[in-house]
Amino acid sequence: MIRVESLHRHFGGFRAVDGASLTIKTGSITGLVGPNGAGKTTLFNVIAGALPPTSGRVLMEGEDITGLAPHQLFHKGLLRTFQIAHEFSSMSCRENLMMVPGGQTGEGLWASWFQRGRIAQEEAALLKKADEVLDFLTISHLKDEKAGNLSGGQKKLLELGRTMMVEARIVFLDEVGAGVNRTLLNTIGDAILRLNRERGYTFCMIEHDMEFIGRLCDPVIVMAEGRVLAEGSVEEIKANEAVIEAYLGTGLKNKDMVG
Amino acid sequence: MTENATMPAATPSAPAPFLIGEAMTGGYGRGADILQGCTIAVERGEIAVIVGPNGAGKSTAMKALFGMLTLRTGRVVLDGEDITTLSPQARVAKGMGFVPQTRNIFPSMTVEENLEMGAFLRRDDLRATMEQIYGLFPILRDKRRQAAGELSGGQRQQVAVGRALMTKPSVLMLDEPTAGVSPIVMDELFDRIIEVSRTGIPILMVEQNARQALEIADKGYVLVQGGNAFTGTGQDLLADPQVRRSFLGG
Amino acid sequence: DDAKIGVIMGYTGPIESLTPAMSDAAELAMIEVNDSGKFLEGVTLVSVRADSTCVDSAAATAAAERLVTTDGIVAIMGADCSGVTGAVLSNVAVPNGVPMVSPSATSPALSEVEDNGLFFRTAPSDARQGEVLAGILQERGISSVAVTYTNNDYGKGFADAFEAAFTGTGGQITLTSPHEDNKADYSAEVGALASAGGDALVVLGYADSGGKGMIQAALDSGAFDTFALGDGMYSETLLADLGGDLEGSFGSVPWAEGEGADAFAKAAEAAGIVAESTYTRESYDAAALIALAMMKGGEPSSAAVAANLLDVANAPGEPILPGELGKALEILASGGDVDYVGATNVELIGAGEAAGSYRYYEIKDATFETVSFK
Amino acid sequence: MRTLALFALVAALILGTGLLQSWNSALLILNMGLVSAVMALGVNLQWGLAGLFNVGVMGFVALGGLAVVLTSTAPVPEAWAAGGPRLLAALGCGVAVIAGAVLVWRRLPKRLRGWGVAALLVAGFFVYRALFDPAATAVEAVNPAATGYLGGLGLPVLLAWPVGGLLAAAVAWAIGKTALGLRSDYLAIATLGIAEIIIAVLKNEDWLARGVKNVTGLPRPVPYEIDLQQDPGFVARAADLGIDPTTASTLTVKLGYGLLFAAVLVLLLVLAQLALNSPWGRMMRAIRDNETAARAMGKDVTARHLQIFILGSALCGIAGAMMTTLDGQLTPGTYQPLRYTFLIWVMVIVGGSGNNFGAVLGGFLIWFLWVQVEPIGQALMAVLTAGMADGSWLKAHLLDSVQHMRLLTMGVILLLVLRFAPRGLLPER
Amino acid sequence: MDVLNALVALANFVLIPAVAYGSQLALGALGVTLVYGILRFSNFAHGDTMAWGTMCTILATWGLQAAGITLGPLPTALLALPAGILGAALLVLATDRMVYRFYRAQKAKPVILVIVSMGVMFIYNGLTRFVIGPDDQNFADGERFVINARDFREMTGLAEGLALRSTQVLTVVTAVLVVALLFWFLTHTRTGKSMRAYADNEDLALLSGINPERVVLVTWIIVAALATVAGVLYGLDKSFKPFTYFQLLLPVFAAAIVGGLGSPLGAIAGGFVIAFSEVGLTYAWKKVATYLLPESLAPEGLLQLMGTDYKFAVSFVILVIVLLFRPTGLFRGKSV
Ligand SMILES: Nc1ncnc2c1ncn2[C@@H]1O[C@H](COP(=O)(O)OP(=O)(O)OP(=O)(O)O)[C@@H](O)[C@H]1O
Ligand SMILES: Nc1ncnc2c1ncn2[C@@H]1O[C@H](COP(=O)(O)OP(=O)(O)OP(=O)(O)O)[C@@H](O)[C@H]1O
Ligand SMILES: [Mg+2]
Ligand SMILES: [Mg+2]
Repeated sequence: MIRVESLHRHFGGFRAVDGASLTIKTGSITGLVGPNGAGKTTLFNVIAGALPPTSGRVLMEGEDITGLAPHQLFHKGLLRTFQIAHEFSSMSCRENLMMVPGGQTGEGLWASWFQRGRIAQEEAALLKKADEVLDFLTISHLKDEKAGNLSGGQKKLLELGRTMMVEARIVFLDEVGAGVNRTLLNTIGDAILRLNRERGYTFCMIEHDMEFIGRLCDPVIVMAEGRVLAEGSVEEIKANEAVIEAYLGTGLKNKDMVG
Repeated sequence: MTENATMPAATPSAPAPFLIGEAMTGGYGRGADILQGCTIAVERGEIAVIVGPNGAGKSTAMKALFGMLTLRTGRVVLDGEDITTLSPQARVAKGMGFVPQTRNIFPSMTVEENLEMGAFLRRDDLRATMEQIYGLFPILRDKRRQAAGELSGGQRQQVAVGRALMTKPSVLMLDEPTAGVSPIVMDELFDRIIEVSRTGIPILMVEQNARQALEIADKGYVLVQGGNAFTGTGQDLLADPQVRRSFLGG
Repeated sequence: DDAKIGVIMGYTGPIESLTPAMSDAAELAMIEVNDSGKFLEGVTLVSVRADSTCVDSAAATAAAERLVTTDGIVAIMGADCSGVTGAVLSNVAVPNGVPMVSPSATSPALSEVEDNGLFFRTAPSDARQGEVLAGILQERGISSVAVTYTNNDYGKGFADAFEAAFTGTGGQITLTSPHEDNKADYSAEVGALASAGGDALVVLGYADSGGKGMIQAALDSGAFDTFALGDGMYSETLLADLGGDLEGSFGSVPWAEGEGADAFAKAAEAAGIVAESTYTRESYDAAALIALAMMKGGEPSSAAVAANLLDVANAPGEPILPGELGKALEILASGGDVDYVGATNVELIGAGEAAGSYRYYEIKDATFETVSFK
Repeated sequence: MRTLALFALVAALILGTGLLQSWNSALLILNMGLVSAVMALGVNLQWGLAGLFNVGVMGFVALGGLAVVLTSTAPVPEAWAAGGPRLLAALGCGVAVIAGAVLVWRRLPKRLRGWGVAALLVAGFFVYRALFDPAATAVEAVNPAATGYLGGLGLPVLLAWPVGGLLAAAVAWAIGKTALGLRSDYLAIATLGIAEIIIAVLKNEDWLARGVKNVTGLPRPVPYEIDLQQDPGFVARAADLGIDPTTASTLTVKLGYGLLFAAVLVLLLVLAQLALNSPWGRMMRAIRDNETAARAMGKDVTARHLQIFILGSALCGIAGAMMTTLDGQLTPGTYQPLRYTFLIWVMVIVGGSGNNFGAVLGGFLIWFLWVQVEPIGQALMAVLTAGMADGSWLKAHLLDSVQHMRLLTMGVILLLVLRFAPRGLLPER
Repeated sequence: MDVLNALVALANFVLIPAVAYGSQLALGALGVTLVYGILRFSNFAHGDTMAWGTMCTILATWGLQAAGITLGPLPTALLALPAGILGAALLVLATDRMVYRFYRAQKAKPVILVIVSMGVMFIYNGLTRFVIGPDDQNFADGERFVINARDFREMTGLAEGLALRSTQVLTVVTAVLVVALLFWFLTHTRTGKSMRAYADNEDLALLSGINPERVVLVTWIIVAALATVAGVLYGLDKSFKPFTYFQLLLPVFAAAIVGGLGSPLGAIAGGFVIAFSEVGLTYAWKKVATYLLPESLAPEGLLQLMGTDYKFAVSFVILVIVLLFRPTGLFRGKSV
């Protein structure tokens, strides 16, 4: 689905992404892990068109999509969420979701004046869909609350919810799990699996919770210092010495000193 | 509110806890009450962990303890002194340190300046503490001249915790300190938190990585819809099947 | 009974430092009329001030509208800047049949405006002064000059007229460069003018604004030593601030030969008004003319002013100087004729604008010394 | 509810003016209030809806004014003969050079394009000046005191309003294409600068609209008062109503303008409301809230910004044309940022940004105050000094300063209103 | 060929005036940039704050002059500066208490504060005129020139003169010093850093024990001092007139913005960009070219790129171009 070829992204002299090459297979749920500052988010930003690469290419099903604008990629079915929630803070949760689908009739100025009937129909459908998503995310009681007033975790849920409003082909999830309650995260995991199996979405997700990764992802790609360090199944990764040293660590040292 | 499995921690006979927010009720501005009579307390040398679903009011409870929203009822007591009406700054002066969940760094200042700001009220030499923090989060040493806003998500989180540690607080409150940090750093962080608490400083934290957090916790609170749903030792809560199922992800 | 006269001046805005003296001068004339006790049976002139802002036509129009329809003024002494004057004239004065006498709107374009016989001005159109100033330069044997003018209808019209007259007689203009008033810095203009060169710099601007800034910048950088000044530059403060350096500069200013101006200066001084400021004389005359026209018409009405203004301003009749308004009223009361001379040697030509006589002065020992009258 | 109450308040203020001062004043305030409301609506579209900090309102208003001259004045055949075609050729050449430069920038490889564009622009500039300067001089030499410009098309003046909108829209397009990448205050200063440039062109290009010499006596869409006063039928009707003919005529004319303006405002307001309450408005608000996220959600932020920038500017252009028609003259020297940009912003913010009705309300209210603070300030001073001894220094000084109370009063009222309604009188939702 | 004369002419008409004007703008821009950087709004009342501070200084200067105290070759106004700064500080602090504080507590959007500052501007406007009137005031005394054109010509025997005013030197020196000082203050002192921290994240500043009211107080005092110094130096060099100070606002904002809002270095850079583009791009190169080229090639025309009528326009074109390449100014300023 996506192929990244020796991608570079530098900030001044700093090489945040330093020649990463990787492939995301169609229909897979690929995990992307790595220490803080490995360049994962930067890689996402480049793929999703939010940052131009310093060099290298990104291909989507063979088509060169390097440097396309985010909105163009959206219409190609490439969606992403943000690590730091980017909600539309002065709009209600419902509106946050309803604005997502592209190609709404009512987004044309002319139509907004002269095709009120058609817009009303579309809106009704959107509203239903948005309420379903909110229900699923367990925040339906907040549908009219301004998104800016949500709790940290709720914002991340909303972020995820936006990707559920449209038919996507590939979704990039940047730490959806961070700050989300584990019980709810399991439900979200189920949903991701369902979307993947039933609707054929491809996922690529950055996550630090190895349990969650282990439940969903195959393969897992490990990044470090802007490059791909290892790739393989979760088990392989967990056993990889280099990965343990750079990323996983060996657990708490002082644990026995408390309690 | 769900059933109250255990009594709130503060029992009249025991010595009063170092920091306690008692029966706090209140919300943001003129909105509805978010907190509904919730009680949170932490003793000297203890780690208390708050868990609960998203939007339960965990962050709100922390802010309430810190005086960042006005309580309609209830009170906050620090070391025997009622501080319910003190301003947040005054509470900082009294030695409370806090890492908020969001917006917890100074984005346009360098990492080092962020740490310095943490020690704003300190007049002694900061270098030793700063070294300790660089030792804890080595990446920050490399990035110390970089603007904190340019860091990765996990790096920012490390800056935020580092800033609070710089205060040399007498009580430390952390709102999801491990959100977005890699496992190895998370372990380091928990290690450090244990170390800090062993020096006698009470630590109160909100965590979604609840399993790991409760393992090192002396006391755990489960908050649901602004009220205490369960309270117990960390191990108690981990062992409670209902708590596991509904809040810890099975 | 009161007869109200609107005094519409830009009390705020770019010429706010000129307007208080102008209004005071106008009111001086009204006071003189009232104090004489000889004005129309028991009628007192009352001045009603309003802000023209000089630049905001809409606000000026609104203010004028209020004066006319609410306060019931019978004539307008004003407005000051040509732009707002045109707006007030066509939007308020003409529709309501209220006459206007402007002391300072000198744009040549106002000569041709549709005014229904209601617009007069005591300041001459700049077309005339351009010729006068060009003549002075020729007289002094200066044949190459650089010109700077304030970028509004006054400055532009003046500069056009001057340029035509000066080049017509064989003079050479090295560069004509406008300047905006009240700007922070004039080095750019002075740099360009200095590079273009010329024996003198002709400054057609305002003494307490851009014109002074230009002169100061030119003096400071040593670009020019001699300046030829238009009427807007005639001001005591210019001498006070830059006097010593202006030695040998010269200029023209609308003026009457001796008498009238002196009389005004004396009257003004007695009343504690700055007489030497720009357009104070014109303002006094404008107000005086309005009063005399009412007297002549026998009633404090707009129609009386419009119908009789030219009559009292021009010959035949007894010449009237400032301070002699009482005498004029007496003459008019007895059915006689007056020829108002006033502070500026008023002579209204055409559709009611000043013919303009000018004083050619030179600056010596930090004072304006008259060379001749033109 | 609040909306109704506040509009009723404005109505009461204007009616009060009619009763206490005069109906002419009241109508005049109403008319300029209508024009201001259209401008405020335009700014509100840009700021309230899309978060674009456009501080170049003055420029677009002035362009509307220019449109009136270009559309409705009679052409000057002598000037056309003197240099019209050559002038048009020069302008065409200028546009071609710029278009060429854009093309070069797009086509040439990165290393070369800077130099390529610079070379083309410099060369083009000289060609342009060579063509343009003599033509402009020739045109301007044609009877400068009365004409000295090319004149307009001699079309009905009402046509100038849409033309003003189009002209402003065209310029907004060009500005938007270049400057809309800027954010907040950086966009503000860029637009402010561009507005200054537009005014500089209007002031200095005499061949276009006489520059600072002003164009006066513009045609009107309503009859002249004088004509009405001389029309016996009208005088008779006025007498029937018991009004004297002068007053009747001035009122009729103002009422005529008022109806025209009101029609425009109502039409624009309805369109703006429809758009605001549709998915289009929602999309715009989303873009305002968080551009990055809106982009990631498939919205073409750049295109939408351009669209709304053009729309808002067009409204300002229309309003500018209306205003110039009302004034009957174009006076470029009077365009000052304080009056034509910042006062409009005050209207939007005081009214309540993001709310179309708020903007309209602000337009009326602030204009009313702008006009009425003068008498209010004077009254204030009269009250203040009433108790003082005649001839005291302080009293004299205070009375001397009465004119400065105008702006001071404006400031005080502004602060008071914002104190009690910090988000505007009619906040967004 | 006469390189020396060409150089002198260029220096006299372009370099020196542009540097001096640039520094004047920079001093004004510093105040604007500081308010923007720390209190996060564009302060429209800054021009009138400058006017007020200058007015206070003038009144004090008159007092000193009346008492017979002068500074010899330096302008007496320098001695009166503290009084002016005090006056300005009192005014802005009173304003902050009565006006801005309310909106801070409300966490009002920056644009509201912009409009509020316009209201304040109107009030300052009226106050200044109320006290000293709308007229031009000349309060410079002491030596006007370090060297004037005539003396220079006599001294060097060159055809071109070079004038250097003491106020110009004073302005440039002050501007450089003040920028360096402010930069140092903001990046190296505790108070300075706390001000930046407050600007960055108000809530977190609170959590770090920073007293916001103190930050605001210090900011306003510095702003008042900057405004007064800028206003007085400008007034000494040109003259004092309230309306002109209001008009200064536009180039001052342009300078602050093109330099990058919130950055003291940017203020200086921005001031120079604006000043040099105003003075340099409309300069007529005829004189310089005449000196440089052989006689046979002496230029006919003025060699002027643009009429000075467009000087402001040109400087804005430059500004827009700079911003197109650096969307937040030369020194990467903030944007709220
Ligand atoms: N705008 C920027 N300017 C300078 N450096 C940057 C910028 N953005 C990111 N970086 C640096 O690039 C590196 C990679 O950042 P990135 O956000 O991609 O990390 P990450 O892998 O997503 O980490 P995390 O797990 O903590 O989210 C970091 O070291 C960061 O400091
Ligand atoms: N500033 C605010 N204004 C109004 N309501 C708010 C505000 N912040 C949070 N809330 C509401 O208060 C409730 C509790 O929020 P809080 O942030 O305390 O949750 P939390 O338990 O910390 O959740 P999370 O685990 O997601 O961080 C939520 O329903 C949220 O919508
Ligand atoms: Mg990341
Ligand atoms: Mg929380």
